[in-house]
Amino acid sequence: MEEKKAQILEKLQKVFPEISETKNDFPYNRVDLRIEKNKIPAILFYLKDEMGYKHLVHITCVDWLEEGKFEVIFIVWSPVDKIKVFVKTFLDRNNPVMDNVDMIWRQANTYERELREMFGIQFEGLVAPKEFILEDWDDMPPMRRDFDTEAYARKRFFARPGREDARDVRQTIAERTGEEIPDFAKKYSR
Amino acid sequence: MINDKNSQKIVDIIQNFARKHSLFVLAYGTGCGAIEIPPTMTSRYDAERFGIRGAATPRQADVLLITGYLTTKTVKRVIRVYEQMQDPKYVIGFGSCTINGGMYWDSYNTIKVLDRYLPVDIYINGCMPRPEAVIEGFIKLQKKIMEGRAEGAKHYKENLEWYRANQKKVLGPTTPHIQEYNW
Amino acid sequence: MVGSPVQLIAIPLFAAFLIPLLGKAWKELVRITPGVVILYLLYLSVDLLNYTIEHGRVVEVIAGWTPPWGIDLVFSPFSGFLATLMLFMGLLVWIYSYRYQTFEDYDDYEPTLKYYLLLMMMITASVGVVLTGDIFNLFVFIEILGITAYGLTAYYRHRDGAEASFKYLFIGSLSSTFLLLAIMIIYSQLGTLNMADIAVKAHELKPVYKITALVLFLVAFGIEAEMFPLNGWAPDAYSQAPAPVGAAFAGIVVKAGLYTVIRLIYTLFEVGGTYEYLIVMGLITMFFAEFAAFSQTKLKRMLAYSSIGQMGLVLVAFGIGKEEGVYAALFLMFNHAIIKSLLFMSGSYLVYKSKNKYISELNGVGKMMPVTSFLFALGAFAIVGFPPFAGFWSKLAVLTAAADSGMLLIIALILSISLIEVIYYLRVVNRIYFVKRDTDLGITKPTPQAMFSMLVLGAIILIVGFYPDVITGVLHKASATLLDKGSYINDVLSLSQTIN
Amino acid sequence: MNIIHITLGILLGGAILTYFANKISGVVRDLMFISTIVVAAALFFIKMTPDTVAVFNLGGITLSLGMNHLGLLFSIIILGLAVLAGFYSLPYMKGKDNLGFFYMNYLLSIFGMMGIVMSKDLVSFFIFWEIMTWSSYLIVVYNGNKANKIGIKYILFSALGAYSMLMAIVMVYSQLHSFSIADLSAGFTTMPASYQITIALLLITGFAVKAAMMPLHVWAPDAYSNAPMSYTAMFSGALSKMGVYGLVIVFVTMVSHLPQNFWVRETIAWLGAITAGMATIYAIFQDDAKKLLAYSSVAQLGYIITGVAIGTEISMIAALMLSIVHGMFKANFFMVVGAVERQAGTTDLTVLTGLIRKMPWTFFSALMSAIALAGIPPLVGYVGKWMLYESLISNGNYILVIVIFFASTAGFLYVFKILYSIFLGQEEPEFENVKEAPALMVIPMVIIALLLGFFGAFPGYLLKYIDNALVVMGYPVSQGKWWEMTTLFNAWGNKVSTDLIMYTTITVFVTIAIVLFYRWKNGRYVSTKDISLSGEMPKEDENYSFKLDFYKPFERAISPLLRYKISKYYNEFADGMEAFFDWTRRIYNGNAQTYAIYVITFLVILLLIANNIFTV
Amino acid sequence: MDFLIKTLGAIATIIVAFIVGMLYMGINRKITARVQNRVGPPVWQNYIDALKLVSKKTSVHHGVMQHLAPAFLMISSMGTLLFIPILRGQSWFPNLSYHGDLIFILYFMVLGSLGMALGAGQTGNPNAAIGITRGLSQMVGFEIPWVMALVAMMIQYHTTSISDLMAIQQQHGWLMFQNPLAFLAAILAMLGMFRYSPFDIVGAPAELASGPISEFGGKYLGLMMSSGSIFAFTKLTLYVDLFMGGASNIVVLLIETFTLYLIPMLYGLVSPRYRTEQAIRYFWGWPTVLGLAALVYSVVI
Repeated sequence: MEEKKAQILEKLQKVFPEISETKNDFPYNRVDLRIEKNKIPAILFYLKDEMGYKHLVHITCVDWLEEGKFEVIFIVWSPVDKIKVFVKTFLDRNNPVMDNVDMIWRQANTYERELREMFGIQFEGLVAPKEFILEDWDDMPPMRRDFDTEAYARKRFFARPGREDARDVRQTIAERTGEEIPDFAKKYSR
Repeated sequence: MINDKNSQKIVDIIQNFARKHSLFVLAYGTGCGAIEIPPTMTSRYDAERFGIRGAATPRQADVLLITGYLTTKTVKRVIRVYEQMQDPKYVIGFGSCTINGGMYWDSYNTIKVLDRYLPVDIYINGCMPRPEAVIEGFIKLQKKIMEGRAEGAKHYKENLEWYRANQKKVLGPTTPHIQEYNW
Repeated sequence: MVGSPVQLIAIPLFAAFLIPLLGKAWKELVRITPGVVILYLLYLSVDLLNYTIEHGRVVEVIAGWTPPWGIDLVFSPFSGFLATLMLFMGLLVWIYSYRYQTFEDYDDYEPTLKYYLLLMMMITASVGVVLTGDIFNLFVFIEILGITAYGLTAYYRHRDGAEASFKYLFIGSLSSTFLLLAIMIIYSQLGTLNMADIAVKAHELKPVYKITALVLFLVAFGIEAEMFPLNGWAPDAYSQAPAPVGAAFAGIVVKAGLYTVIRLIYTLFEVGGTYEYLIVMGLITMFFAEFAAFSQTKLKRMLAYSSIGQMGLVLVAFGIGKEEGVYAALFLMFNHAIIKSLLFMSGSYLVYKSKNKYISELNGVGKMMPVTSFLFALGAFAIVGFPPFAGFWSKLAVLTAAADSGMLLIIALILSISLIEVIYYLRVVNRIYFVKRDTDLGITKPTPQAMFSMLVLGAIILIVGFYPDVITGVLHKASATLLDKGSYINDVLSLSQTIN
Repeated sequence: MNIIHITLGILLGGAILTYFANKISGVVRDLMFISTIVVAAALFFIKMTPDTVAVFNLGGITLSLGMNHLGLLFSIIILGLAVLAGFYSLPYMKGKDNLGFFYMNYLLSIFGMMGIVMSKDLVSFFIFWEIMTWSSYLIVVYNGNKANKIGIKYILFSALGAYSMLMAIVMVYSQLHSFSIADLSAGFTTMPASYQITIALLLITGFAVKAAMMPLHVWAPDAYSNAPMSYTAMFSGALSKMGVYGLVIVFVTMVSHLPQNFWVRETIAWLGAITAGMATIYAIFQDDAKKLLAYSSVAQLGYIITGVAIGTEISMIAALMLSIVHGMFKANFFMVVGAVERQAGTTDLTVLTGLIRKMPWTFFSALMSAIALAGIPPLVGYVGKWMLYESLISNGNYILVIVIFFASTAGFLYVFKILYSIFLGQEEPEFENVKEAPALMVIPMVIIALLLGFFGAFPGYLLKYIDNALVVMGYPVSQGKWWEMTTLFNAWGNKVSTDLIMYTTITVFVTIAIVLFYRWKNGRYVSTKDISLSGEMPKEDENYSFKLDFYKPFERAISPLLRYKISKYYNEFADGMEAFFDWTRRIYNGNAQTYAIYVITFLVILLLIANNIFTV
Repeated sequence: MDFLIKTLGAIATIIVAFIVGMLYMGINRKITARVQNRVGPPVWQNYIDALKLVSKKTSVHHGVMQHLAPAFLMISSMGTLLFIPILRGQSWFPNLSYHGDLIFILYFMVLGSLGMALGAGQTGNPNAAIGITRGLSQMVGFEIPWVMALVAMMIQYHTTSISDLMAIQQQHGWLMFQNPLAFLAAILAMLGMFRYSPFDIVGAPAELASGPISEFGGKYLGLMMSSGSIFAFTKLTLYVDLFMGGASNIVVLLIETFTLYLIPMLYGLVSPRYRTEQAIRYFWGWPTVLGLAALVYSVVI
């Protein structure tokens, strides 16, 4: 398995010297690699047609707010090798634009719609109705980390009296039991 | 004879008795609470003892059982379903999400107070309420019906504008085609 | 009785040679003279026909030489009927072709002159074939008929016409050769050329000569009568000739050819097996012609093959023999002359209209030429035998004749052939009327005279269809005459009703 | 000069005058057309007595026309439908081209049909038959849609039937030397046995084409659906009955004398039943209203053929009853579809939807026809079917009953499909402006619909005429034995009281309707878009009516039967013939030398074999 | 006077049928519950349901056909009830039983289905239309063995009248023993006729949202329920008349009908659901073979 993963990376690097970072030290059948966003369609085509990675598992995104980047991840899988390849790329957070890949896999269309709606990433040439999950949404894309969901909820929905303190449940629990609140939880709790 | 007041009272009693003992439930499986319905209906708790049985469509149903949180997308459908039901009709809010939002209190797409949007007759709290609690809730509802106090539909009709305004606020300006509710 | 049979031949022959001279005087006379002459002849012929139906056949001896030595003309109800039919068709063809549009050079003198000269000669020869009682005279008329027909086939001086004409000439000269051979055999053995005389003396012939002569005659006349497989010339000639000539072929030339076969079998030789031969060859002709017609893509070729098929049916009817059979055959000949001429006349206008010979190009022509299309459709309905049009009665007559003789298989074959006919005719009618056309061709009207002759034919179809008795009397008389061989010999040789 | 001359003369003259009236103006043409039909029908029904005779002599053949009660029965169908469909076709055909031509052929086909039922001899029968055939053919191709395919198919099969009929006619002539039908029925038994069976089978073939019996039915669906609906009402309602009329005559006068009587009857009855079954199945899967009804017509004619073929008294009553009733409801149904086509512009069942509120009267007549078609009791369609079953059971054709019953039950499927697809389902904005058809179209439909109900309660008014016709055919009087005014009996004396059924139905219906209307206010009409579909609401441009693959589960269940399609074999045969014809065409290769070789070869062969074929 | 008595008798018949049919359905629910190890609703639950549905304050309809669908259903259930004999040899409820025969009843029973189909079609709900197509297809399936069984009996005894068949059974014993094949075929057809599981795909609540009746509520649903219960009783009585010689009094009638009712009910309890084509093939399998055998048997006898 490990050899196979290494072989795959080797082969890919031969064809795509632009691959900037690779990683295959996961204990599972997983290979990671990072490439420029304009090479994404090429490498996906290559993976699908030449190497048998016929199945697009998912397209997902991570919001690196602090670095000002979106990281879009394409997960593809080969039923022959039984290995997943994570193709990652960075987008500029202020101008998140990249190529549409739904001509390679039809189902990419759905994932791209989701990313467009939830993160505001624009896929060039994506043909799909505007609304997907959200209806009549006029605010910032909600899955961005700088979207203040609580403020939005206050603005839009009624709240039943009795929850005005709006305390985090974890805080209440921590007070009751003397449990330590982790740092990451403190950061966004009021 | 039917216009006679005393007769009307007797008729009402008979009708309320029938309504009370024959509750067709439209279990609108909106949230995680839907999983509590099967045990309630099947052999362990057997709600059919009380004349409670499932109905497949709102036209036949008496009780709208809202099992958990309602996203903005779902609430639109729920309102429609409620308005399609035949009078008299009752709403049971099910679980804390319908009461105050529960764990979705800060979600950007979940409504938190159901009774602003629909006339709720009975709330069953808990996250999730056990089947015993559900049956308890139904029995409360039956009591209310027998006493003639389960008039949510009437209330809704009378305060339709208020409800509409609340609904509009959540559903947004472009939300189309909620049927004219005029009966 | 206003005239004599010899006038029927002499006048047109004379007129034919007069036409150029008259044309020198006034060009229009070239066009008018034939019509006047034919009209007069028709009058004579009808008159004679009336007379003969009442009083029996008229035999005229030329130049006082009595049969069997001299040449005689026999005007019987049978031959007279055919002569009248030919003259009538000739008249209509003349009317139709008067300043016919597809003769692009119809104003030029020379082609017009040729056309009328040849047409006149053709009619003369046909009438001669039918009337003559002398077998060598018959040969001469057939030759004239052939030559005029070759000429008319090539009227359009283009490649196809010339080729068709050449084919016709080639096969026709074969026919002449065989005919001459047969006549030689007869003359050498019997020393006579008179048909009645031959009929009397036929039993004196040695079987080998008789059979040889018969076969030569059959092949020679079979070529004229479009019998399969001797009819290769016909489709080309029909389809390449101008429309009026095609109509004339269907109405006149073929009838003359058929007459020769019939005269041979019914009068000249009494040989067993000839009737069966006629039936078998008729059926084969019919089958192959109709099959071929079914697969044609060009309208006029389709009509030509259909015409051959009809001739096959006529042969079958003659082969059935007896009075019913001959009656049916004559009825068929009459109907064929009328209907097929109408189809040629109207069909060629449709073709002319759509600027294309192909059936598939006829879509929606019915909108643009309503009357012509209607007449074509009428002809199509009539020829496939839908009642109440003329064709039905002849078809019924054939079938009842066959049924009387117990020939059920033949009936079945005829009817199954009719199915094919129905398909390919109505396919054309469908295209003309019911298939929509994208392009508009504008309106072209046939000339009034063409329209007139087509309307006359259409009217005859309807009249005969609704009231067939207008024609059946004559046909019965004619068929009775043909079958009465004894009286023919008697009349000719004893000169009972001779005019001199 | 009697009523026969007058009727036929009016129809023929009217046809020609209508054609020329078209040149004057549309109104004159319409008036001419409708007055021809009305005057002819009125004179016929007032003046006609069953013993009238007219004789013509044409071409040496005596053509005699006359009228008897059997003919009278069919004249009722023809002229009755002609009047109704005639009025209907005035607004229906308005604005189409070539109307003079259309109306002329319309009248000519009525002329042909009237001639057929009046014919007393085979030749005039054939003449009128052919007139009917080609005039109907001209209407079938009138629209011009696929004229070459559909029209040729129709005329080919018609000609096949007509020529087999002609064959039989000349065979009769060869034996009896007479064309008269009376002579035929008298002299039939004197013919040789082989002639008897051949003549009977040929005639059955000829009539079965028009009656669209199983292997000969392939023309029917296309032809019925391609003609304008106002004519198809006649076509399916009356013209196809001419085949039935012929079959009745053949079975009564000929088949019953055959030694093979039993087998012929069984075969034809089975063919009829299979026709009914298969045509029903195909009707179920049609997505075009016209096609569906066309297949349905074929199926219904299958029942009638079975009834005629069985030929017992009650089955003959059943067949004649079904003929009349089928004429009524199928004509009505075609008119309904025509009205829908005119108003909504299409007959595609996958497109049409929700017209009930737009065209209530049309729906009413469609509903009545549908109930009659399905043979459900209170309406008259039930009477014929009941009698057919009784006759089959009492005659011992048990399996046949099952087949027919299958066809009849499966008939509900297409009946529901057509009603649902056109009138029910969600309303569509596309059809928002559809209006009820003009009164002239609606009134004939409603008249037929009401008559269906009336005769359902009092079938005796129809059975009376059938009884007279049966007496003509040599059956004993059936009134009192098989039926009374409101009662039907079967062979074992069991009875059904039609009037009581009707009264019960009406009583229950009215009672329940009153119950439903009590507290009318609490019922409320909501639009068909307001449906409970998981809270989802169809948008304006969405239509959730169930349209495609309507009977998919049934199709799956029945798929083994659908594998064989008879037209496939016909097509293969036609292709083979065409290839063969094309091959024969090549004999004429256009080469003079070849032709010369033919001539010489022929001469040589003839010379060689001359001694064998010619005897000196 | 005679007319009045008859009318009263007819009304009484209908009321009895309604009460008994509802009761059977209640028992059905109770037994189902017991089989599923539940307590189940009281047996009178159905009366309460019907009362509640009728006393609903509103009920919407999508057009005239939906409005009239219950009326059509009632015609076929009540009408059929009136045309079959209820009790044998009794002058109590003769109704119209001498005025119709088996073939008539076969067809009359379908009118309700057609009316129901049209009503459901009018609603515009695709589920309703899908349910209807399934129901009609299934009907084509079970009618075949059913008709075969009936025809077998008709030809065995040369009558199509139910009263005659009952009288014959008095002499010869019950038909279910005289022609057991026909009885079996008819019983298997009955499974489809009652539309209990496994043949309940027509109104499958989870797939089709109760199918044809998905848009019917309030008084419409109430009337349809009543009609259904009357129809159930009608069908059971018909079977009793045909195969069990009818009943001489009401108690016997109840026992016999209930015994028959147990068959589809218990069969349904233990069966999963068939798809439509499976159901059709089921009916065209063994039931049809049995029907054919019954035909052969009755011809041979």
